[in-house]
Amino acid sequence: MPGLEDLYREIILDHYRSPRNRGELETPPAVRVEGFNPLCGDEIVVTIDVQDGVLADIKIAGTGCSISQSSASMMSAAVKGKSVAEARDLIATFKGMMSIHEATLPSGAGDAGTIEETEPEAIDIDALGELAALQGVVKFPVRIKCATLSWNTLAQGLDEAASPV
Amino acid sequence: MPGLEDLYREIILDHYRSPRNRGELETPPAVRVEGFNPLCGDEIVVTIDVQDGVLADIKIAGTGCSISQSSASMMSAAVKGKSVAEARDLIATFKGMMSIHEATLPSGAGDAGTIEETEPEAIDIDALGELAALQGVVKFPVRIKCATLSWNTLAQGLDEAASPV
Amino acid sequence: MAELTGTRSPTATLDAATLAKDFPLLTREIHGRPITYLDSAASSQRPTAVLDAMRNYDETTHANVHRGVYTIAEEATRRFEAARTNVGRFIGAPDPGREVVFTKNATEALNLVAHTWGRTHLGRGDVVVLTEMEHHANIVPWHMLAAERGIELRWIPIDDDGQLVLDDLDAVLDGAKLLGVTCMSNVLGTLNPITELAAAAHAAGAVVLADACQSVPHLPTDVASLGVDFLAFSAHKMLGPTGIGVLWGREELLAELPPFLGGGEMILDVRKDGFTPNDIPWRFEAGTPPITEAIGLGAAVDYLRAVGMDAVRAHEISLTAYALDALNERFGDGIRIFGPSDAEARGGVLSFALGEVHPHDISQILDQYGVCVRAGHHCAKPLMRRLGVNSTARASFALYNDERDVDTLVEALDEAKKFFA
Amino acid sequence: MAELTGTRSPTATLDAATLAKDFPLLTREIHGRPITYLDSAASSQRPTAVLDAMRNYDETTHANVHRGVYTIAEEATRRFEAARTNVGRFIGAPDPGREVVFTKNATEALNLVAHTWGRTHLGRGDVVVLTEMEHHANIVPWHMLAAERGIELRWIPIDDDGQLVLDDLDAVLDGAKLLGVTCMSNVLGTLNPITELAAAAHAAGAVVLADACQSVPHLPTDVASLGVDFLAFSAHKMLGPTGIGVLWGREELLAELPPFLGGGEMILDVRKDGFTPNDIPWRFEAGTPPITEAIGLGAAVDYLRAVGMDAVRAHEISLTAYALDALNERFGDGIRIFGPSDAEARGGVLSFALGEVHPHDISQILDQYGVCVRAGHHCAKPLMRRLGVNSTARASFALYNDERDVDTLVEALDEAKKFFA
Ligand SMILES: Cc1ncc(COP(=O)(O)O)c(C=O)c1O
Ligand SMILES: Cc1ncc(COP(=O)(O)O)c(C=O)c1O
Repeated sequence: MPGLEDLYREIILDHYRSPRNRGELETPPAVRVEGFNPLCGDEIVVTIDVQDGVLADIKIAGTGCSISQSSASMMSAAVKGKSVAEARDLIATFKGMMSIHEATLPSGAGDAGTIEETEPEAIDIDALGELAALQGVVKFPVRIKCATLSWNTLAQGLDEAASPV
Repeated sequence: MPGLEDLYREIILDHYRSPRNRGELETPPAVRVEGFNPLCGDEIVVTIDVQDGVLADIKIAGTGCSISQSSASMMSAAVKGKSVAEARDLIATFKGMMSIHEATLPSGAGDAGTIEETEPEAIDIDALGELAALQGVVKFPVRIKCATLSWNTLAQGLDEAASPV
Repeated sequence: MAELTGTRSPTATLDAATLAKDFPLLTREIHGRPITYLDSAASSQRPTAVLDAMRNYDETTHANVHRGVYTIAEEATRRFEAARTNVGRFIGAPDPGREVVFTKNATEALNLVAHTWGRTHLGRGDVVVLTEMEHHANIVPWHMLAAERGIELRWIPIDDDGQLVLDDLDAVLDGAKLLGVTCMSNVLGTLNPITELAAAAHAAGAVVLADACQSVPHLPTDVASLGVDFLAFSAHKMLGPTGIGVLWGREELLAELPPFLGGGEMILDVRKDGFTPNDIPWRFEAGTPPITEAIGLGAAVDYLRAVGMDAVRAHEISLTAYALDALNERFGDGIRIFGPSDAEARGGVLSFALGEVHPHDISQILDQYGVCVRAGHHCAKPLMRRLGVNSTARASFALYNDERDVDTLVEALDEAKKFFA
Repeated sequence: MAELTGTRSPTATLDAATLAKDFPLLTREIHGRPITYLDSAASSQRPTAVLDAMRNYDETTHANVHRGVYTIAEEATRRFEAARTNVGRFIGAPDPGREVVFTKNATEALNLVAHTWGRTHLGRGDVVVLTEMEHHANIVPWHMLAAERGIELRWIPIDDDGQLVLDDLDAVLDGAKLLGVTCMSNVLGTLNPITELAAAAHAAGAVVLADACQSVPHLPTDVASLGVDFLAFSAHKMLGPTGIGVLWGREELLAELPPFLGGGEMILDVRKDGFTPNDIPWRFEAGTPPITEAIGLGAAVDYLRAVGMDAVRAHEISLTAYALDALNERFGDGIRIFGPSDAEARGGVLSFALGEVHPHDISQILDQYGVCVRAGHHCAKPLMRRLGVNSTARASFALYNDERDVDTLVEALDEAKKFFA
């Protein structure tokens, strides 16, 4: 789609059309967390199975747009089998890539359209692998929440899995 | 004052400088009513002595601007000794003269400054005597409330005097 | 619903392409294409006449209202109060100078009723009836009151054509103290039978609060013949500015209500130990009101009146019919259009699901073609749940849209569909 | 109070006559004379830069905010949120994006605190401390809460110089839950020692709500160094548009407050049986916000920042000193000027009594000379009672006024005095 190459990279569309790790794990033993995007009403369900500090399994359910679905799918593929610590690092790195616009609202300056663009901080894009394809989303601020939805939900799930039952 | 001849007629200034029937009657037997103008905080006190359907005496106290003070003074002179029915007629006539702008807000038409001026209805200006001098106030809508303050207060006093104690 | 001035004929017409020239934003290009603005249900664009009226006020007349003796303060007050009367007449208010309350938006108008009327008339167990198609603005204030004082909410359901189910109306209204109902759904386009509902509510002893956000901009409105007690709407959806909404209320009802917010303008007297509230409508307008915005709303009303609300309505029916046909023809079973299938039974708001393509993605792709449609829950989450979706894409029309806009929409949707196939 | 950007030097200057050219209304004639606008404390005029910013937004970018994926909706959202951040920085907000709530005016901002903080923290017998010089906007909301839940109001008195009497401050604050205080009196011009008051209030366990309507437009403001918890002001007094005000609140305090009005934008979820409120600041912004107005306020802040708030303050001190001298010299005992006699201790607001001439008559006569001054109680009736008057005449300055305006005022007052002698 001309003009939208940055947003709809081929790999994103691939994950959207063929989502990985789709479904729900049985709870318990798995932990189940729901996340939702108030903007569009989309809901995502992340179930994770944490064993001995390792994210042994993860599944994704719920509905969403291409960005939220593919981000969730890529995330699941990236964290599955990783240690919880590694997963948390990845979440931080991914949110770092996205937060440039999420957190930093257009700054100071005028109202008259002259809105400063903040340059992305140095983040370890290499660590993200194919997730780096989602980088283009930052140019579409409204969609950032779509991309981060599953990640925020996973973070919450890891917290819950860590806390004594 | 150039431009304000209509507002500050000589007779108005005269009543302002030498207000008639100034003071308060003893209550009872007199009825005492207070009126106030929320715009400027001015307060007027009207005391009236009604006997056998006649407004035997009236006095005015309180503070106010030249328009409210002179209107009250002229009113007191005009109604003193009149029957209650005559006083009520005069109130109606006076308020008729004033209400053109007080009641009829600038009508319909545009917001863009093209505000219709409603022509005064036929009222019996002659019946008003020197009170007709206050006619110019209608050109200064904000001041209309100043001019009518004492009249509304008197009307309320007549109502109270009429109701069984 | 009878209208007051302007073109009266039900066959009145307007030329959208000519009117569109009055709206500066519509000359803008998006991604190199002319803009196709189809989101007027969220907020409309403003004609130059409205922008000029506000600018003229700001440049020649501005002063705070209601307090000044000097020339521009008096002029400002007159223009502000003239706007009030003008707006009141536009909706057929019997006493426009007293019954029109300026608020910051329709949401504040609805909250005003919940706070003032609600707090004086509703106690534990009292029933407020809403419809399943209400906007959050006519739901959340009642939820807040329910949490505070234990009132009960009842819901009039909708059928699969997006119409209110009125079979059990008397039972639903039984014992109700208030009916809150939207004149026109901002999602389904459904035009509700307000006159009938108001009569039934009154028979049950309930007062009627109508949310007219979507109807006042698009249909002739006459509060007297609607028979409602309160009516709320927003200027920014009717060619006017942001920052101002309207609550109309029947004089007898307004006159007995306590104040809402406290401050200047709404008082007659303030002492250390209490205060005396002002007369209506100022009792409900604490602080400096949206003055420039009232001037703008007045100008918007003038513009709409000059075009003629019958002509607006006729135009939007025909455009909606055209759009329904075009979408159904092009996408067949591939599109689900929510709300009444008959264009006459609805306003120019088309929410739809296009196969599996997510509304966000639809809107994003359409934007590449300069087409602005909204994607989301449209502040009607209970309705979304009823429809079984999280969100919809929504195209909505105003008097400046024409059939070419619909054609552009259809082509762009086709591209979106292909892209995500 | 340290300021952020712009001219910092305390000896910074501005050229009022040059700045005045930026304000279209100031070219107007009244009764054949150039206007002398001395009512900025009621509402200021707006420079072309502000009007242009709003017009530019309306003509190129308008769409409803926070809900749209398409280009202009996103641009509108960015410009709107950029204005929020901009305003927050202007007052030194530590977290401008989260701590600045847009309201319809300062009055709504003050009511918002009474409704949300007040209703969750105040019960029967709890004490709210106000000052005798508060504007009705910071009195009536507390009266309303007193009537609703039996709180007690205590008053910090003023002395004959128009200063707060702070001798018994600790006793007055003892047991208080909230101190509501104006940064600068809109009648007396008195600048209150906010930092000191806030420290004392905090020591007593009270939170501090500052009414900054008259200070933010005229002095550098830094919420951190003031030490207050909430701060309210209005755009229309600071070269911005009507229809928008600001509540700034400390992040921790705002974050724990319940919502105010209910509707779109302030929710995360709405169900038939309840709702989940949104994060701050949007939790407090129900419905479509004043978007164009926020853009205008942002531009006003840019304008003030470019001139430099230190320069504004320095200019207004010198103009006030000049006016005090000129009035005292001309009228001697014939004039009673309320408030502090030292120009450094006050803002550019001069309320006075001119012999026996009633303020209405003063204002009316002055208008013939093109001079706009306000006459009335200035929404401060408890203060009027303390001063022993029903009303005052009030001249107030902004950055576009200069000594010639004062000269014109003095001459016109002389005429008024003669006329009513
Ligand atoms: C000190 C003070 N507080 C509050 C207000 C109320 O401001 P607004 O009318 O814009 O809400 C004003 C202005 O009228 C004021 O001067
Ligand atoms: C039906 C309906 N009601 C209420 C509202 C709320 O209007 P506003 O956001 O202007 O307060 C809207 C628009 O968003 C609406 O469409």
